[in-house]
Amino acid sequence: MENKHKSARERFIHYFSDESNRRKLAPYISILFGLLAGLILMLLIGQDPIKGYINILNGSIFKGLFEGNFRRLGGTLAIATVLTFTGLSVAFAFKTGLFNIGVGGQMLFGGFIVVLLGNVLTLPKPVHLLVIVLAAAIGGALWALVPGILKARYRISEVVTTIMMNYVAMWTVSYFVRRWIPGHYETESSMIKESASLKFELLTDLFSGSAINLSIILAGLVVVFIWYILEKTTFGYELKAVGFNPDASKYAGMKVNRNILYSMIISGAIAGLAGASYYAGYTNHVKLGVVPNFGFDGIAVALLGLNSPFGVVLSALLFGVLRTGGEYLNAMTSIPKELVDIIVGLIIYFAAATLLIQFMLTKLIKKMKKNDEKHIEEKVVE
Amino acid sequence: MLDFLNQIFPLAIAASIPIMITAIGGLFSERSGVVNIGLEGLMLVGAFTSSITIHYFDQAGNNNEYVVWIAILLAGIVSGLFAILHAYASVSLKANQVISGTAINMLATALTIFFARFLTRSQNISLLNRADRYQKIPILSDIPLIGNWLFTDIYITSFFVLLLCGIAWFIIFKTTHGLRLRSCGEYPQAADSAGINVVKLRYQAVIISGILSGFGGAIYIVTIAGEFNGSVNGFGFLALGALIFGKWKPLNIVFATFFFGFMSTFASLSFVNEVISSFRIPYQFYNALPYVMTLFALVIFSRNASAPMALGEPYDAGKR
Amino acid sequence: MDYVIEMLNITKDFPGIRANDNVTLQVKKGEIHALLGENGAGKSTLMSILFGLYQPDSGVIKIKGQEVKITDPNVANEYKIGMVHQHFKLVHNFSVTENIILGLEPKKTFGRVDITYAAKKVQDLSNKYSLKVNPYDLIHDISVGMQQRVEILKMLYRDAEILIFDEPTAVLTPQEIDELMEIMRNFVNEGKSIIIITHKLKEIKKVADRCTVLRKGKYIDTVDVKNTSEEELARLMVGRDVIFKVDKAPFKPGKMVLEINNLKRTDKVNLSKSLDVEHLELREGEILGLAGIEGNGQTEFIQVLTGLKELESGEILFLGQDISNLSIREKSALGIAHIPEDRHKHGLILDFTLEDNIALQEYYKSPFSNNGILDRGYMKQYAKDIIKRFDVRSGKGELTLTRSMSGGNQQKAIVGREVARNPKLLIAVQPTRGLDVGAIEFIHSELIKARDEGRAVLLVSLELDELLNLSDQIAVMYEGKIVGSLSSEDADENKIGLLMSGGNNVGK
Amino acid sequence: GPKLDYDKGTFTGPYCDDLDVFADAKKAAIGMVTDSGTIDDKSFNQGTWEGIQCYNAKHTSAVKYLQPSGETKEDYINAIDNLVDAGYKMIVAPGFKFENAIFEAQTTHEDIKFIIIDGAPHSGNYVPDIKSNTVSVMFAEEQVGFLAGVAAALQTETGKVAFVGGMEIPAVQKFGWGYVAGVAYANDTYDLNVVVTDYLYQGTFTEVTAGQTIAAGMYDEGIDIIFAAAGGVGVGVINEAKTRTEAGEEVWVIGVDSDQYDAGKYGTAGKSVILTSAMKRVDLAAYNYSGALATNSFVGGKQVTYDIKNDGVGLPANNPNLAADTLTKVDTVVAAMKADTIVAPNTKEKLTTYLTSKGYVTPGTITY
Ligand SMILES: Nc1ncnc2c1ncn2[C@@H]1O[C@H](COP(=O)(O)OP(=O)(O)OP(=O)(O)O)[C@@H](O)[C@H]1O
Ligand SMILES: Nc1ncnc2c1ncn2[C@@H]1O[C@H](COP(=O)(O)OP(=O)(O)OP(=O)(O)O)[C@@H](O)[C@H]1O
Ligand SMILES: [Mg+2]
Ligand SMILES: [Mg+2]
Repeated sequence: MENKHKSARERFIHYFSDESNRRKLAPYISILFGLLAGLILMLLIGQDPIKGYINILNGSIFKGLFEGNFRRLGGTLAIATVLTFTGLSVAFAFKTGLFNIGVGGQMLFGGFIVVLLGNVLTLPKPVHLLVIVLAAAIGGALWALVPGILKARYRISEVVTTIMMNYVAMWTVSYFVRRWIPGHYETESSMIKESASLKFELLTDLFSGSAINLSIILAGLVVVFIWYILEKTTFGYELKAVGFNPDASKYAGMKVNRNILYSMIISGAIAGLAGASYYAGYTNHVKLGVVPNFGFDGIAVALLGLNSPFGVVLSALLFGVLRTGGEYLNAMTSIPKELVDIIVGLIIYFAAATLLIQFMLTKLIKKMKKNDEKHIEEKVVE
Repeated sequence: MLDFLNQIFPLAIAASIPIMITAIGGLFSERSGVVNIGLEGLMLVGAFTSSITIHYFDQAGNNNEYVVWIAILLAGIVSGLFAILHAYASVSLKANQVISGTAINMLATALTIFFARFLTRSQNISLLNRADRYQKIPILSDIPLIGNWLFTDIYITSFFVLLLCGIAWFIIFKTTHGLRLRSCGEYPQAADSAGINVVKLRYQAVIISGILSGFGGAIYIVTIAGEFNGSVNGFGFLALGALIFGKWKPLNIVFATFFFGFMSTFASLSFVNEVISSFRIPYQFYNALPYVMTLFALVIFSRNASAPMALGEPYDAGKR
Repeated sequence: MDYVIEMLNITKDFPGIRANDNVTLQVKKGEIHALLGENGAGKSTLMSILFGLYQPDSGVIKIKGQEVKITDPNVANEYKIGMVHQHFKLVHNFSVTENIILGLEPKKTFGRVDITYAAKKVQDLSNKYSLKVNPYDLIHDISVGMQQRVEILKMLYRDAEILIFDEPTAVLTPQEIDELMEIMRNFVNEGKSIIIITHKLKEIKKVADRCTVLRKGKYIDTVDVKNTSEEELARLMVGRDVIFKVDKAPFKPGKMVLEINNLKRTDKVNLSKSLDVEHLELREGEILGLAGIEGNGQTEFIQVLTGLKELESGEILFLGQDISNLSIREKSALGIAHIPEDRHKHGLILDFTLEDNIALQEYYKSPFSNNGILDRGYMKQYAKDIIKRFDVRSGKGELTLTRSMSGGNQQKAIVGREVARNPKLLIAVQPTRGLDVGAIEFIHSELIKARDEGRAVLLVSLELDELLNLSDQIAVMYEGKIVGSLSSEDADENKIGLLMSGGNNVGK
Repeated sequence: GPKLDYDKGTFTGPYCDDLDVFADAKKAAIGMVTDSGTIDDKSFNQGTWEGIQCYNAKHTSAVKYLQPSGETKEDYINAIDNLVDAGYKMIVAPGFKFENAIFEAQTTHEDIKFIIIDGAPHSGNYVPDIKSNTVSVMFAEEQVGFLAGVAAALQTETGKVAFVGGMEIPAVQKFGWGYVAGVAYANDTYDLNVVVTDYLYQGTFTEVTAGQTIAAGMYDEGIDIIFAAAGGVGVGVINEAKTRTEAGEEVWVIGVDSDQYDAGKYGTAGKSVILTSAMKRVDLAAYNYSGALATNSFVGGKQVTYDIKNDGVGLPANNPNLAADTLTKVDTVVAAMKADTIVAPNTKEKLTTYLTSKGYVTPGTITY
């Protein structure tokens, strides 16, 4: 009720007097700082930063949009979809106290299963899709099971084991692809069948033939689902409790090891879905000898998204925009591609420095409050 | 069999040295309580710095032995400076150390390529000057077995690194400085109340981790790669793995990295070894072998490894 | 004026709270000066300022009349100020010696620590004040009491003249407390000055010369202890009268709730932690106190009872049913509640909100959740009820992060959570450790209430006063065995103390 | 402010000077998309770019390359779209990985010219479908591999040589097959007994350490010449060779794609461990088609093969490390190839046939 009569300034002070609100703001400020740093860099190398940022936006969203060509937006969304999955995978593990560096490997293995089943099964499209999506989740989960067991049973840090599993995934997939589903060239698998492709004509047409595919809907569902699990279910409650304090969780009768395992499996399953999104929606076959970079990008996405499911979506979108827009920028100007990478790196760095940012806000609020007090005092004196 | 081992050992040592010194660098940082997943980036900065340094010497036609050492030294300095970024975020700003480390990796990749392009117009810098490798070392090489394994085909830089590892062990476990360092990683509140400047020590430790990672990156360049190409092939992450695998103890880390080097050398040589290659085992198997073996070794040796207690926790001096 | 320490008009703000508000503290040379106040009154803050951990926002510190700036603990050291913190500042995997010399290590060549020399010095100091520590023991292998002595040695090693003790007795057994008092007197006799923070008025009466009282960050008064009664001190501290004696209804035991027969468990590492409990029983409407010096198997006993550790043989009958093989969760579901010893480590998820913590034992059950889906609305309302009923104070009610709450309020939340479950058996381990009298009073009354409602309460405590005040029956544990059992009428401090130290068996 | 001339390079490649200037060529806007590697891969990304740069140096134009954010068709198409939007009129795409992307792009951008190297556009069925705005440029890697094999066989002191491939992509395979055939030819013709002791694919183009180790293993076995068509793995091979050479051993590497002599240099005397290089003149192709675009003489809809006849492949003009005798013999082979009297095998099957014809009993321990 009272709020109605408050000025914007008062509401600002009121809102940011609360520490948790200040914390929520931090990522936006770090993005701002990162972009600012990018601006300075562009100036330094003698380029027009305004044009630079307009190009980034054009290249990732707007170019053609008003003529009804949604291709660029579609492409950005497609990238953001994969990043949402990998970011969510990392974030989920973080929420439950685990640091999953192995998302790339899990994604690759999930994707391999997708491509395998997309090749060998003959099913009506809806069924085929259902099968491969489930299989992707299972594949990713299987790959995360090893670090999960090692962590739960032997307390071996998942940081090492997931790194190792990335490499193992690369070679395992390489072996089985060449055995079972070799492609025309030795370095890739054969293409999946149409019925297993997540590309959906209506969607593809709507976005003028871009890579956007059904997995964007899946991503939306999974994000909500994970949010729901974490916030609304006893299962999520347990996972978080174990993540924060395994000892107390044990005292409260929770099965700590089992929860670590579940957590790793779910994180892996989400990574597997990233595999489905990428390999059945984007590439339609597997390339050998590489672990997808999306895993490492996922770490950054998760961290910038404060490990919250919806935060991950936002930061995945930002990353999508910067990545696709960055290339356009590179094409349109002589601003090098590395500049965008530097900006992204800086954003993450500033995100780490949230405390500084919060500290500055705190000071600002204090100052504003003090000013207000003085103001009031003066009035009283009058 | 013995021949095969004789062949593997020197190569395995060479392959493990860059990882080893980087892991030892990570050890300093983590023993002081600061997680450092930015090792890969710090190595990369070292790799770049050494390459660009040598590049200029090459261009000047300078082929002296000290060129390599100057490059290594500069790599250490620049990586050490770069590590201040991580120290500032994780010590002064009390940031999430994982985020900061991730940022270090991203920034290192982008910046080194940026500067390589800017300075040499190519992100690929090939070098003429490289580290010397000694086929034989007087007397030492003649020791049976050990002579073949440790003192044959050895890079001078390997001695340097092994010496540094020894010094690291000495500092961490024998000196007052080490005692203080460890106390910061275990329980910084205790260190603080004993009048130890936790912030300063952690800064030092992170910077040392930068310096040693820089050495690692440089040594990777001057022994293994011979050119810079915008990556250190995941060696920094392997170093992080070795650090954990080695339970945060210098000697164990040396063995952990050597184990890994041994396995990957074994794998690579298996391609070539007449007997082994006659089994016609798919090459993917050999390529995966080092990683799989490391997983097994972890199960056997590293159960319940306990990290420094305060690892990853920003220290809040007065909880201000 | 022969004050060694003067802290004049000290003010210190923390975000959102003024921890010290114009506080003045003057300590004379050679006196034991007590600092008294409720939880959160600002005692630790004031001492942290004196020790250089915090900087005051305003105010002056004088040492022997000289104004000084104590910018960090090193400076405090130079002025020969030493402090034993409330939470020990010891590195758990370092040796006693390493902990003591940390920061002031004797050196050999190449910067090596001269550990042999240091250990000898530690040994000498220990002998001099008969502290009986072994310089080479690792901290995590020694008892809390010993750890405290290491802290004391740390000060002595630094030649401290002004010794600050922040709640030193909260973690000690009665014997250890007596020994500590003795040690303190030795120090004073040597001319050292002592500031001691404690909530226990009896102790103040026993050792202190003068006492400064703080309330809600403000200075209240400094009194001569000799001329001030305990009631008077309590009133100064709380600002109202405090009732010390707890009112209990007469003992009316009901059905047998817990019966333990021939419980055995061997601890290979530390034999005194092995268990061999022949018989123990507890009925409805009864408080059974379990006394014993720390480290005599009480912790293990409770862990076996609650399912955290397995037993080797024997039976645990709960309402006639053998529960020895049930899981923690199953036992809890049967109606066993547990207030654990270490509230931070075992009692709470500090990064959860109060709402989530209050549901920690029952979140999986209706009405907290249905079919695995949390009923947030119910949880919130339930948390609000508990907060109100148990007077849990915090910044943002049920949405407060537990980490940001004071120790006393954290404990109230745990007690509230466990008591409100209406358990048939309530196991309370050191439920009032480190709390102020107000909070203690409250928790005691809750335990009594539970008993009077017909619940069985197993109270484990190191504090004899607490046991004697609350229990209907007191069992004493020594080296894993129940060495005696006394009814409250028979029990007194002497008898129990004797049993605790392994003296002859009485009662039974 | 001051402009940082960041990626407009002076890298016009070693052969730029030799290339003819196009008469009445106009300014052209030429874009390039790299595949998995970087622009500075000392291999065919770099070669292609050098060709384009060379054109730019002689006929001041607008040139630009993009390194796509990923390696999928979509990523490639995005990069192509970006270049088209930025006004580039011809897109050069080196690598078979572009086949699908170029297939789509040649239809969506009819007014843009496309050059795909090492592959041909197809709809996913691997049947080339080259539109009139596209040219597919193939190289006869087997021919220059063959020459390398002959040179290796003639130069080896130990009678043992080896081949190290990165990943099994078509171009690398053809280099390898030709190499083995070349050794067989030399054995047969000059009555030698040289063995390709090791023939393997490491499996990546990135594992420098593995490259070094493998090379060490090979040299230890007595192999003295390694033909490395392996990207970063090859870097490791070269590095091991340098180290050994500096320590007094005599071992060699045969470079690939471009003249790798410089990459093999050690010390300051200008010596190199690169015996010779199996060159594939992507720069020439890129240069020529840039010119074609600018002189309006572009004729698309076809596949063009760069081979020994049109100097599209070959050993470098300068070969300081090859003996005069070897050079003469290699020249004979070149002539014979031009006259079609020697046909280097470009498939596995043809290699087997070829070996059999040279009196080899079916390949023993080595699988090609
Ligand atoms: N670092 C801090 N940041 C914010 N508030 C703090 C901090 N330290 C203490 N406080 C607050 O200052 C007040 C005084 O705390 P202090 O520790 O001095 O109390 P205390 O008298 O020692 O209490 P206890 O009896 O529980 O030990 C409390 O309200 C506490 O919550
Ligand atoms: N960052 C903080 N913000 C707010 N209050 C804090 C903070 N840190 C500590 N406090 C409060 O300061 C007071 C003193 O902390 P201290 O370390 O003395 O623990 P304590 O609460 O007295 O613990 P215990 O009850 O276990 O003895 C406590 O009330 C604690 O909750
Ligand atoms: Mg206190
Ligand atoms: Mg307290």
